This record gives sequence, C-alpha cells and structure tokens, in this order.
Amino acid sequence: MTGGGLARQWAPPALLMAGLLAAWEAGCRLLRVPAFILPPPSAVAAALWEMREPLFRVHLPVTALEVAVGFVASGVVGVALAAAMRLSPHLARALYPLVVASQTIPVIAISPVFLLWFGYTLTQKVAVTVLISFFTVTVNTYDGLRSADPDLVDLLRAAGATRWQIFTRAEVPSALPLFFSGLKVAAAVSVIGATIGEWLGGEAGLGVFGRRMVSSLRAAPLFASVFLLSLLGIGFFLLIAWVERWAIPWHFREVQGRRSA
Amino acid sequence: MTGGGLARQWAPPALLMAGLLAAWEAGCRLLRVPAFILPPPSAVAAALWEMREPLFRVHLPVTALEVAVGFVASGVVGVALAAAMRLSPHLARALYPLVVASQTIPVIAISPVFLLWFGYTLTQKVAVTVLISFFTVTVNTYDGLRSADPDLVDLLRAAGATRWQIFTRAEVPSALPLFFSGLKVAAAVSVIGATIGEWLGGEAGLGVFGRRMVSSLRAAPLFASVFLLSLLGIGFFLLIAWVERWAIPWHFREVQGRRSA
Amino acid sequence: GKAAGPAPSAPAAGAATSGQAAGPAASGQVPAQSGAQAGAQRPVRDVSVVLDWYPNAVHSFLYLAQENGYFEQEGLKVTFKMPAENPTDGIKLVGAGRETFALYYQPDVLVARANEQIPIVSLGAVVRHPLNAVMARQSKGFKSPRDLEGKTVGYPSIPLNLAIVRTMVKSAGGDPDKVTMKDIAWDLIPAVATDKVDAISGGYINHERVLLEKQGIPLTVFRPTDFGVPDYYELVVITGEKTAREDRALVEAFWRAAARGFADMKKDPRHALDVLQKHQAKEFPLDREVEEKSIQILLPLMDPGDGRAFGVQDAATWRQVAEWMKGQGLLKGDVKPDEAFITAGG
Amino acid sequence: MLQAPEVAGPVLSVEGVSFSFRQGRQVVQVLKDVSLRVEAGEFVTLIGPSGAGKSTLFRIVAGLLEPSAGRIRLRGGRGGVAYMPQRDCLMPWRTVLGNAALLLELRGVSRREARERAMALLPEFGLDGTADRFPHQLSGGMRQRVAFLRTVLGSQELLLLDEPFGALDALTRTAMQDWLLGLWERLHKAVLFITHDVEEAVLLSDRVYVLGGRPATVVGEVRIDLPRPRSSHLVTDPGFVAYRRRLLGLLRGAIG
Amino acid sequence: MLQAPEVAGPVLSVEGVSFSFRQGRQVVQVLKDVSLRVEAGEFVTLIGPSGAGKSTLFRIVAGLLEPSAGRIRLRGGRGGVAYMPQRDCLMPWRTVLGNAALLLELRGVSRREARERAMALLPEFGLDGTADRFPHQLSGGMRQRVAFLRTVLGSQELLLLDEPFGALDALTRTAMQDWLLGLWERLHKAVLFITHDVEEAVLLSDRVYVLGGRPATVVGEVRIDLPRPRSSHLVTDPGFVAYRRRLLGLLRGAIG
Ligand SMILES: Nc1ncnc2c1ncn2[C@@H]1O[C@H](COP(=O)(O)OP(=O)(O)OP(=O)(O)O)[C@@H](O)[C@H]1O
Ligand SMILES: Nc1ncnc2c1ncn2[C@@H]1O[C@H](COP(=O)(O)OP(=O)(O)OP(=O)(O)O)[C@@H](O)[C@H]1O
Ligand SMILES: [Mg+2]
Ligand SMILES: [Mg+2]
Repeated sequence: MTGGGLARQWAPPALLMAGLLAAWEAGCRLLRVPAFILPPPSAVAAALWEMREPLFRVHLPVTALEVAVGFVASGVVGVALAAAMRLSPHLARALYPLVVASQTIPVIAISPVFLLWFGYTLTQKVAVTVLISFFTVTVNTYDGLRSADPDLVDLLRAAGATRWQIFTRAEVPSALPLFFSGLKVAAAVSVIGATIGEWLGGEAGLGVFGRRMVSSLRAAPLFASVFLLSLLGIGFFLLIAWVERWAIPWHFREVQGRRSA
Repeated sequence: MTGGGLARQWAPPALLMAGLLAAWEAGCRLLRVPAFILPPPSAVAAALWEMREPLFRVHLPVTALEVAVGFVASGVVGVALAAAMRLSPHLARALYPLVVASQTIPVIAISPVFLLWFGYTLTQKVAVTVLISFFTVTVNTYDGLRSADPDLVDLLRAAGATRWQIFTRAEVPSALPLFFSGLKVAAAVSVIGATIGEWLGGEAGLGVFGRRMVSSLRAAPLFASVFLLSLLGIGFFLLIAWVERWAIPWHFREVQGRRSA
Repeated sequence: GKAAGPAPSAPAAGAATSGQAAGPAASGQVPAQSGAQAGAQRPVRDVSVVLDWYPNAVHSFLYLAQENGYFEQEGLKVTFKMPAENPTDGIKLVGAGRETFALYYQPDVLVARANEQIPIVSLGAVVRHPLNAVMARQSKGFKSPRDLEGKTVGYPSIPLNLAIVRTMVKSAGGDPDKVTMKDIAWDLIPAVATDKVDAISGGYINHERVLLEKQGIPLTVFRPTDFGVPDYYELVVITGEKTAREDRALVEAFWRAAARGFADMKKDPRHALDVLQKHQAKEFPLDREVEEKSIQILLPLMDPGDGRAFGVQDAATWRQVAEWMKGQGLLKGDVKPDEAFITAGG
Repeated sequence: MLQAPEVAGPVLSVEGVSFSFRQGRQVVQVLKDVSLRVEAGEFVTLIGPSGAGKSTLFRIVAGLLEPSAGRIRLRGGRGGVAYMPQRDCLMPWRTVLGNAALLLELRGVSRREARERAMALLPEFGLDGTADRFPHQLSGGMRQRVAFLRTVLGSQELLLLDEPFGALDALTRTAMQDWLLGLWERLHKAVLFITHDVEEAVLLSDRVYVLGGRPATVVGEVRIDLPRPRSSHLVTDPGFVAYRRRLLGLLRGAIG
Repeated sequence: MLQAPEVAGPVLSVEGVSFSFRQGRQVVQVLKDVSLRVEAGEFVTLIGPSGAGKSTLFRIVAGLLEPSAGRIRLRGGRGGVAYMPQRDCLMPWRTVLGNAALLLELRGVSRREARERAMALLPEFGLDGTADRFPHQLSGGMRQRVAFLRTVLGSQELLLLDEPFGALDALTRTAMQDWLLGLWERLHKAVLFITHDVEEAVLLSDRVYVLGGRPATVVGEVRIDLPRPRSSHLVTDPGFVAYRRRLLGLLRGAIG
C-alpha cells in the first residue's frame, strides 16, 4: 500500500477521533460539566502522565496478565462447552439453559462464593473473567458448528465418516468464522471481566486503582485508568482480528483477485 | 413428536438438573458452607415462596420491562452501528476502536455521568443495558455483513446494483445467521445490563432487591432473585432462538428431507 | 456551639398540598412561582435526597418527616433516591447541582472539598460519632489493635481506613508498618467469616457487627475513638454550596422537618421502624431484628444530648478531623474546615 | 477500464486484454492480449479447454475484474450486464420466484411486477409448481434453469452466459437452446456464450472464438455460416459436421 | 433400510424403493417403486430428465435418505460409499491436495500418505501446479475434477458418480472418460453413474437405466453390447448410433 493510500485510509478515523476529543474538551468547558463527574481529556492526559509510574509499572501489567489468562481460559471453556454440546444433543439440552443462566447472575451476588473458593488470587480474577467472557464464545462456536454445509456433511456421512470425523473435518472448520467473531467479543469483554474480578478485592491492577480513585473522588486518574483498560481491550481485539485473518484466509477471499496484479 | 420421543429428549437434561441441585444441596450440608455465603437450593426455594409477593408483583415486572426495552434498543443500536460501519469503511475504522473501548469501561466508573444525563429513570437503566449488550450484536452483524458470498455480490455488481442494493439484497440476508447468534447473546446479557443499571440507583427491580439482600447478608432471597433473573434471561434467549428458526428457515435446512415423509 | 433549633413551622404551611407541585423544578434552584397564590401559600418545591445506602434504621427520621407531613408543611416534596453501587454518586450529583441533598461521611466531605474542589457543604450531623470500627473474630484472641501486627486487615478501598488502622495501631503501641492492609472491596463479612483476613476495618457497629453476631460469629471490636482517632461524624447531610448560599431558606426548611422527624424517632423507635418498613412496603422486607438492634445503637450516637438541637455541628470537631487527616496525608492544599459546614437555622 | 456508453460500433469490444491473478507472492498470468467483439444482435460463443480463462474473461467484461492491460468497450456502459455465472449463485434465502425476479428488481421493476413476469415464464423453463421452493429443494438442473431465467429476465443489450446448460439432460437442453434462440431472434439481443460443448457452439452461434494456450489468447475465430432458423436436426448436416471437426481441431491445438 | 454386508450377489440392489419429500404440509413423491441392481465390476448408468430423481436415488443408495418403501442391499454394508455429489462440495478451507485426499484420510490412511497419493494423480487430472490452491482459485471444470479425484481415491467397491463431467469441455471430458474406463477395467470396481449426456452413457456403460415419470420409476433398461475397450471413435459406429437413438427415445417417453 502506498503512503498516500495509508493516509487516505487513516486520516478520516484520526480526524473523527480528534474531533470527538475536541468536542469532549469543549463540552466540559462550555457546559461547565464538573470535572469531578466528567474530566476533560486534557485533565485525563495530565493524570495519565502524572501517574505513569504506578499505572504502567504496577497496575497495567497485573491487569494485562489477568486479561490474558482469563481470555485464554474463556476461549478454552467456551470452545469445550460448545463442542460438548454439539457432540451430545442431550448435553446441549441440559447445559444450554445453565450456560444462559450463568450470564444473568450478577457477579456481586456470588462474589462471596468466589471468595470462599479462590481467595484474593489470580485464579479468582480469571474465574470472574471466564464467567463473563466464555458465553459469547460458546454461543457463537455452537452456532458455527451447526452451520456446516449439509451437503458436505452428507458427503462425509456417505463415505462412512464417524461422528468425530464429521466434527473435526467439516464442523470445526465451518465454525471458525463464527468462533472468531465470538472470540473478538470475548477479547474485549475479558478486560471488563478482569476489572470486575479486581473489584472483588485485590491489591493491584487497573480495576483496583480505579476503584480507589472512585472512593477518593479523583475522576481524572480514574478516567486515565479507564483509558488504559480501553487500550488493553482494543489491543487484544486487534490481536484476535489479526489472527483471524491469518487463520481463515479463505473466509476473506473477497479481497483477492479483485484487482489485477 | 411422540410422547416417548419427548421423554427421551427431555429426560436427560431434567435428570442432570436434578442431579446438580441435589449435589448443591448435599454440598452445602456436608461441607457446612455457611448459608449466608451459598444457601442450599431448598432455602432458596423457600425464600422464593416466602417473598413471592414482592418478587413477582413488584420487582420482576420492573426488571422485565427494563430488559425488554434495553434489549430492543441494543438490537437497534447494534445493527445500526454494524450497518453504518459496513457501508462506510472510513466510519468503520473510526468507530471500531471506540466500540471496542466502550466494552472495557467499568460502568461504575461512569455512573455519575449516566446519572447526570439520565437521572434515576428507566432511560438510565436502558442506557446501561445498551452499553453492555449492543457490542455482541455489532460485532456479529458486522462480521455477518462481510460474509456474503463474493460470487453473489459479483453477480449483483455486474448487473449494476447500487451499493445499497447489494447491501439489502445480499449482505443483510447473509448476515442474519451471525446476527441472530449475537442477538441471542445480547438477550441473555441484557438481563445483567438491567441489573447493573438498577445498581446505579433505583427503587424497584430484581437488581435493587438483590443488592439490598447482599447488604443485609440475606443470601437465600438474594439467590431467589438471581434465580428469577436467570429465568428471565433464559426466557428472552429462547424467544430469540425461536424467532431465529422462524426467520431464517433456510439456514436450518439440515433437518429437512433427512427422513422420508 | 451553634444550634439549629427544631423551629416549628407555621401551621398555615400545613395547608400546602402536593397537588400544587410546580413541575419537575430543577432541584436546588429557585422554583417558578405560581404568582397568584405566592402570598398565601408556600409553593411546593421538589427536592431530592440521595441516601448513603439502602434505607435502614439510620434513615428513619427522614421517613418519619415524610410520613408525618413535616416536609409537606415546609412546602417540600421530597424524593428519596436510592444510592448507587458507586457510593460517591451522591456527593458528585449534589456537587453538580443535579440533586439537592445527600447523606455522606464527614471525612469524605473534607476530601471532596480540599482535594477535588467539589462545591458541597455539610448542613447537619446525623450520626455524631464513628460507626466504623476494626472488627475481628473473638477466636483470634486480639486484645488490642497492637495485636494486629503481622496480621492482615481487610478494608473496602476507601483510603480513610488505612489512616484509621495506622492511627489505632500506633496509639496502642504497635508498629503500623507490620500490619498488612488488604483491599477487599465490598465483601467485608464473607472475608471475615471465611477467614480470608484476620480483621476488617470499614465495617459498622450497627450493621456488619450485628449481622456477624447474628450468624453466630462473636467479634472483638476496637472503636477508633478509643485509639487516637479524633471523634468524627460518621454521617452528615450535604448540599451544594450554591444552594447553601442562595437558598438558605430551603435548607432550613428541610432541616426543620428532619429534626422533627428525629424527635419522633427518639420518642418511639419501634414506630420509626414501622414507618421505615411501610415506606418500603412489601418490596424489601427488612430484617426487623437487625434493624431494631441497629436503631438502639444509633439513637445515642445521633442524639447531641444536653438539649442541643439535632444535627448541630461543632467547629472544633471539623478542625480536629481536618488536622488529623492532614497529618495522615489524606488532605492536600488549603483545607479551611470552618467553611465545610453551615448551620441550618443558625 | 470500462468506458462511457457509445452509440455506434459493436455492443462489446475487448481489445488486447491481459490479466493475471496474484497467488501469494506468485503472479499467474491467465489471459494475454485477448481481443474479440460482439456486434449488435450477434450470437458469439467462446470455447476453450477447462481452466483456459473463459470465466475470467467474462468477469472482466462484466466489470468485476480489471484487466492489467487492454480495454473493454461496452455499449450501454458499465453495469447492467446480465451475467450468468458458472456456479448458479442462487440466494438460499429466496424462493425460485424471488431468485428469478432478482435482477429485474434491481432495475427498478416493482417487486410484484418482477415476480409476475418471472411467474409467467416458469412453465417454459420446466419449473412450474416450484415457485415457492427454496434452492436447496431443487435438482441441479433446476437450479441452473432458475439462474438462466434470472439472467434472461434481467438482461438488456448483452447476455453473458457461462455454461448455462451444463447440468441439463439432452432433451431439456435442446428445449432450453430452442428457447434461447427464439428469444434471441425475437429481441435481437447480443449474446456472449460460454460452452464446453462444441455441437452447442455450432448450433447456436454466428461466430465462435477459441481460447487456448497458457496464458490464454484467441487461437481461432470461426464464422458459422449455417442458415437460420436452426434446429438440432442440423447435427447430421455435413456443413455442421465440418464446423464441428474444425472447432475440435482448434481446441486440440489449444490444449497441446 | 441398509442391510448388513453380503458376500454373494450384486454389489448393489435397489428393490422397490419409493421416496417422498415433505414440503411444508405437502408431501411430494419423487420416486416410486424403483428397482435396479449393479453387479460386481459392472458399469451401470442412470439417465433421466432433469428433476426426475436421479440425485435423490443416489442419496438413498449412499444412506443419506431413508426410502419410505423398499430396500437397499449394499455389499460392503453402509458407509464407505465414495459418493460424488452433483455440486462439487469442496471444502473451501482445504487446498486442492487436501480436498483430494479427504476421503482417503477418513479411511484411516495417514495424512501424509493420502496427500502423496493425491499428488501423484494431479497431472493425470490436468491439475498439476494447483496442489496448493484453494477451491475459489479454480475454474469450474477444475473444481469438478478435484471432486472426481477425491471420489476415485476414496472409493472401495462401488463408485457413485453424479454427473462427474458436466462442466468439462469435450476434450478434457474425453480424457477423463478414458481415465475412468481405464481405472474401471484395471480395478474392476462397480460404478453407478449419472449423466445427462446420452453419448457418454452409451460409451461407458454395460447397462443403462432410464428414469422417468412423475413420480419417477424405471421406464427402461438397456444393455449396451458394444465391444470393449471402447473409445470416442465409436461415436460414428452404427451400433452406437442405434443405442443412442433408442435411449433418446426412452428419454423422450420419460418426459412426455
Ligand atoms: N481467484 C483466483 N486466484 C488464482 N487463480 C485463479 C483464480 N480464479 C481462477 N484462477 C485460475 O485462472 C485460470 C482460468 O480460470 P477460469 O475460471 O477463467 O477458467 P475457465 O476457462 O472458465 O475454465 P472452465 O471451463 O473449467 O470453467 C484457471 O487456471 C484458474 O485456476
Ligand atoms: N430437499 C428437497 N425438498 C423438496 N423437494 C426436493 C428436495 N430435493 C429435491 N427435491 C425435488 O425432487 C426432485 C428430484 O430431484 P433430483 O435432484 O433427484 O433430480 P435429478 O434427477 O438429479 O435432476 P438433475 O438432472 O437436474 O440433477 C426434483 O423435483 C426436486 O425439486
Ligand atoms: Mg469457467
Ligand atoms: Mg441431480
């Protein structure tokens, strides 16, 4: 891609972003939104700079680790559940309601249970993250597994393929596009999962930091930590989007061959 | 379906459910888990019965309304964003990071902003629900819109179809399966969205009820309210799954013609 | 001392009915006058109160004032707002002029004013002494805060607790640096009950303590004021500086009604609980036993005694607390404790 | 590049078109310096070995791919080419009727009228009674006929047909060929036709281009001077047989 | 119902099979009392008008649909039928090589060996140099050849081929036909073949069944007594022409 093309591609979003920030800053000043409710971006930036040491050195790495472990665990749990449900309709009927129910449970309601089982450990944060993120992976992967081309499945069946062969050869590859959509959502949601996990108790992490700032009424550093959480989420999301392009190239064929070489 | 078939279909999940409940009950008793941390199902059932009046008459309807409105709004916002992003790549590049970032923001951090804008109203609860639920609809629908068969799109392009015609005739129908997967997730997640909305302030609703029970260490009624939240979530989920079957029959063709009439 | 008398309002005001409510007037702002009747009857004003927590025994004076028409007689139509999961919402919304009144904690009022320039003032002390205490299971065998050395104390994110524990341990002759403080967010009771921490700071003697003892977990309780922490007001009512300055009459009317409510609460605590319960109807069946214990603990801490008016605030208290907090590094900049409160009706 | 509409001259002219696919780092040239033209009302066929580049050329003409060299002139301009792809590309979510009416709808014909016009032609295409079926409920040949019907209904000046009868049995095929010839004679549309069947090419065309070589180029152009109207009885006609042999020869050369 | 394997008798016997599709509330009968059989090493072809029910019968034989009446006997038992569907059904996520090796892999051949065996045959199928391409990078005819290769590699006793050469030009088609005949003569596998091309039927088969009517049943069975090995030169042979005419006649009757 040429430099000009790159500029054309990224100039509009950059402009929009700049515009939004400017509007936010102006809004805060003109509408006299109190800074303790919504600090202007300049104040957030200042807080980010001022608190760079604790934020980047202490809290960001802790949360990033929780998000990473929690996200991977969510993926594993999500896929395992979807696969089990696809391979056993009985299990599917039994598990699906429970899986859906798990999403409706306020974490705060069962936080004592988490506490009892896991204490204030990384495991506890990972468990909360999994609870919050696995669902979208499960639903998407399960639906993906069901979306295999029936004619292709028939071909395999006719050839005497076992259930497992049909699963691995036809259903799993067919599920990948939906799986990745779910995984991208999970990547973003894992961040909030880790944050909530930290709210249930912890000594370090952006969530703990943010909660402290809330308690001491310090909005600017709070928003600075939220900003870092967002960066973390966007980072994980982009990572998965990139892996997706690489893992299922056939799904993105539309770009190929459209222009001549 | 015959009665025997129905029994065969539903007996295993029912048994599993019963087994889980029995294990829970036994676990609570044998391991002496304090009832204020994890009440046995019998206690939850008792609380559900005892508190049936406030739960069913007062709080369930409030929350159900919030969930319903919030869910519909999430669907609308989610689809609108996805469509806008699909139709304008510039917008997509600009919005996608923001959309992802929105998922990483702890609601509690911006609760004063919500309250400042919306007060302690239904709108506030709906706003929180949308914030929490629209994302999965957006990502799935956007990915769905990109999954249209490129050969089909070519057919339309060759025939001189406008961008809008390609969008409505090819991309929108192609997006429906992914859209519905996202919508099902949103249906379940809306419940937690409304609950969190209620935490930010509210007079009635299962979330408010539960929060109060947490504060007064009354785990059994708390779990009773969580149980109702789960039922609500499962109900909405099943509703969407049913609409899905009805709306995109071609996607479920695998069941057709497999057996002779 | 400055005293806010429970000034009885003019009987004429009792005629004001809520039927005349002048729309959803922005709280704290001067309302639209309904010209014709302005002379004879006081216009009804909408005001809001953001509670500090879900409605419990401590709020029964407000519900009594509501129930017995004291607010109405002052021309006020009061709406109680449920507190948020985020406990600082009340102070921020009052500071932003979105809500009229809020219940909050004295030390945090100082933090808000000094560190974050949130324009709020306290207009009356509701609970005049700390409810916050350090609690541990009796089985731990702690005899003094000094025994917390080498132990873990859980607290709910609020930095004030760090200062309280430090001060208490030090005053008992221990080394505060040897105490591990652990942020356990909102799960104070389960943390103690399941022995995830050795003690907690931030629990209230009228709530966590009552609940834990009800579960059969006997506690050792160390009160901050016994160990070097200045006596502070656990709960005050705040309003925006602007309201305090420009709408003093509103503030006073509100407090007059509140004080009458407290008088009734003191007279008949059981009835007070009945009213509290009634206002929540069947929605949230309160745990009567817990609330009764709570109100017994609260009443002496709410009553200024010596015939002084309900809510009266002492400048000395504000100064001592500010000084201590400053010493603990909780306050930055120029504190001016005398400006942090007003005396309603004074 | 596609050019603005022109009033005179051929309906389609392809001038020195080359095309390459990128395959990872590799570049595979498929077409090299291909030139051909279709006059108004002419029936032109393209034959060539499998994989030569016939479909690719169609996609270039339809404006779906851009040639790396050469130019395409299309009367009526870009867009509005009714293009029948080799894969039927039916919409799984539309019924037979909906699929058949698709291109008409795109041209602004009301949904109802489009469906009525499609409905009227179903019997001639052997699709009566299938109006409300979904594509997965059709046989292979029926799917192809629906795609053909869709293209015919949506066509304007030029019909681009990529092996429209590949999945049809001899008799259904003859019926469809006759129908196509009738349409063509009646409406005098120009047709560019791909087939793998040499007999079909001779039977239908005014001119036949043979594509061959690697990268492919036009290796032969044969004008079919047989009287019209033609019918499948011609097959035994000596002139027919000669044309057939000649094309097969060209095809053989194209592969070798 | 499919039966347990039998050692003697025909490789496949279809006995009085009927079949109906449900379409909403309606029930459409497609096959009625169809009987046919394929002896060991025999090459049997099925022709019939488009939409008659040929593919449906294949799907029943392959065990994908259950007949409402009648029975299927299959030597070697259920499963292990290499079945080439009319739509190629290539896996978009597998390369040419991976697709060709698919059925071999299912039979427990190691991934590596399966691919090696597929690789060895690519040139004969005119697919050299395409091993690493994905299906969407192939021409229509190439896709069909990959599907054919997949079926041939995966076959055991019986080959079920549904219009395997429908998308191929005359020459490629002849090459594939010759290849199939060679394979069949060498390995003596039984073949059940669907085609819409009557010439192809005569050229390849020992026997031809004609399916027709609505619901479809066997309207004719023709034994092709032409000497083997046969080649495309036969086309002008009077015997060949007679068979051809006879089959076309049957087909015409089947439609009418
Ligand atoms: N997207 C692609 N990427 C790379 N190569 C491609 C792509 N599409 C087609 N090809 C190659 O281009 C060549 C020509 O393909 P095309 O489909 O035009 O052939 P064709 O003449 O239509 O053949 P057939 O008669 O088999 O349909 C083939 O070798 C094919 O493999
Ligand atoms: N899933 C289905 N539901 C309803 N009807 C179907 C279904 N599949 C096929 N049919 C019908 O069954 C009939 C036979 O179809 P089949 O595919 O067997 O035909 P065929 O002989 O293979 O035709 P062709 O030569 O066109 O491939 C057709 O009329 C078709 O419309
Ligand atoms: Mg082609
Ligand atoms: Mg067929």
